[in-house]
Amino acid sequence: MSDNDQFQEDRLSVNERLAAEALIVDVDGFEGPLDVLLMLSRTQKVDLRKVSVLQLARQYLIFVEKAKTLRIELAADYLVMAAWLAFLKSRLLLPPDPGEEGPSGEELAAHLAFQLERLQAMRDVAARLMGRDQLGRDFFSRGQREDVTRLRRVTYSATLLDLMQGYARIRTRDEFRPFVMDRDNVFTMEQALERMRPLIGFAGSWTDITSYLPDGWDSDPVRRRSATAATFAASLELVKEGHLEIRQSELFAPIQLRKRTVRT
Amino acid sequence: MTDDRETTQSETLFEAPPMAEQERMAEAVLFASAEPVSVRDLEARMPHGSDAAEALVHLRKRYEGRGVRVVKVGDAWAFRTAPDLGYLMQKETVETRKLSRAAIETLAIIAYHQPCTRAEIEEIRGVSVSRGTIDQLLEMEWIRFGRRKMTPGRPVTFVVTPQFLDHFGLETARDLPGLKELRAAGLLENRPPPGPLGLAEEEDEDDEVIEGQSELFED
Amino acid sequence: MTDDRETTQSETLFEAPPMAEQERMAEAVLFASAEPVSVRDLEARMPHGSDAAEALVHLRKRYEGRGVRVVKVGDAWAFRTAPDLGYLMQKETVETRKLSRAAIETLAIIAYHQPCTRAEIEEIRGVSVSRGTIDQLLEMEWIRFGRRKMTPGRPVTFVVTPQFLDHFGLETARDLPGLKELRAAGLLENRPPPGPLGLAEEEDEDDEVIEGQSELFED
Repeated sequence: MSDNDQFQEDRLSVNERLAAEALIVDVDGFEGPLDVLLMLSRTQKVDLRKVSVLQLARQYLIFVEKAKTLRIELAADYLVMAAWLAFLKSRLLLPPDPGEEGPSGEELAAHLAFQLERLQAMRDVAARLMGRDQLGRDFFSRGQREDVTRLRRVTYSATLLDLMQGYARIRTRDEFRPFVMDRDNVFTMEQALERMRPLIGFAGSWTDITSYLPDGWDSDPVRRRSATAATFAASLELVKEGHLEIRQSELFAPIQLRKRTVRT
Repeated sequence: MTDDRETTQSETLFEAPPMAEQERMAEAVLFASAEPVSVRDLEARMPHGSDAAEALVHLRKRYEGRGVRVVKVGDAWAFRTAPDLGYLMQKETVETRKLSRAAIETLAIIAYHQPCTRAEIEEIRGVSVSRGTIDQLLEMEWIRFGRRKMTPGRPVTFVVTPQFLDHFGLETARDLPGLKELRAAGLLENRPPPGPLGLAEEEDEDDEVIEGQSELFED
Repeated sequence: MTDDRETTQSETLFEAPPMAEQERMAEAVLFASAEPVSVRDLEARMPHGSDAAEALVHLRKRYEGRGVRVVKVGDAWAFRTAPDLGYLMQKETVETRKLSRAAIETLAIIAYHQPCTRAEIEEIRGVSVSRGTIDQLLEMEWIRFGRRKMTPGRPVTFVVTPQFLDHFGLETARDLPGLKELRAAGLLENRPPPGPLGLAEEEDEDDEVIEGQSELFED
């Protein structure tokens, strides 16, 4: 084994040996066997397309052996690659066996050369890419954003069916109800207005609003409530029209009404 | 200080860039910086011998009438969108919501009974109509004010609008199906009659009642 | 689509603003936003009947040689400062996270081979790709998931994003430096390792062989 090593090392140039040693020192710095092979291939100082894969295989095997002797932990990948390259080396060295299946040593070598070339190409373009002018370093976007103000608009939708069902809901409810009876207990604002208009002319001084309730509407609570509300609403309407003044001294105190006197 | 001045003096020997170039520089710096840039800061960034103030004058002139302008903010300068184009910076997001039951019923009543006063709507629905509901329908332009009724108080009436008809694919409000047709179409549920005073209406939320009261004051 | 066009047609009856005005609008919108604005978005903001694409052509011309330029990023447009003035902007420079060599190579491989599976990246680099590397690139929004490959296992693919293009000042991925040369040299082909004896090939799924075969016919 050591003989063999010796033999091979002698055939390497000083540069190659230095390179191989340098590699061993920081094997951790490599990104796997392909990376190592790419580095080794550079020592051949030829176009990657013309790289001698046989020579490369030898270089790599030396590298692995060295690492072993220096007791450097090598990942399994490195050893798998070493085994494969040893196999490739034998294929390249021996005359092809016509009875053997599988690709020839040359095909395998060509593919390895292709992989190395491709990896190198990717590294080159990666460097070119990073060398480009970059946003935020060489050219800049607008520093001060004028943010778009978002206006939220809500649209409501309803279908004809919603509409008809809504209407039907109300009307059917009414159909089953003694509607006329209801009116008996409802005093509308219109009625209240009608009642109050002729009365307010006489309200020279503050009068309690309850005194305007129609007769017969103050005993039943339901009727009283309706009449009070309608009368109150009517009063407000009259205030708005300028015929009436209204006041309430404090919360829940009686509401009082008075005819508005036109001052000049 | 005097030393500084001398240095500057000697450095201006490396001639300042032409004004057109200085203008470009001012343009780029103003564009990229997050805050308005003072003349002093600008000059500090530009090559020695540059006249930032003059560059800004040129720049300002160049952007006159453009979509963006060079404006003075305090004692600093910045690019700002031309005010007449401010509306382009607004983005509307439209959200579609289902109309509330109260609004649908109110709308239905107006459509079937127009012209129709608020009191009439309330009478038919059995509950007070909140101002919000009417406002919403007005705003949607599905209803509008009709003529005032010739009754006490001369209450306003509501009618449906062409937009309403358009939305519901109707030619006129008279095209709305009648009750009989609704029933024939199976759209009427045959519900048992509610209590004598229509207590079912209580389900309309309290807030409507409250609103109803406040409405009295608004009217 | 045709419907869209028709709508636009009919709406152009409300005359579009003159081109000079459209240019101002495009200028304002582009100026205001830090991110590139797509022609579609721009048009959506401009009045009906506007031709954002044409306005942009005019705008780009107007800013030629200025301190800021109109650049195209994918199908979107943005204002960017002229690269030769970068040195004035030191203050604005954002500390960018330093990318590892693995990340840079992975990014380049994705950019030049996209859509590209993880297995392909690993085959090219000869080592496994750490999750962190992909995550970092995804997080920076320089890559995103592309369509799954129609090969056994339907592996996910990665493609570069508009942000990537924007960052490196590329209009499209076709403008990547050296792309043509690489393609001419056959270095972007997914060449299968010969026979079953390849090295790292055991882990490579059958799909690559299938692809490889189809490629043979293309060659």
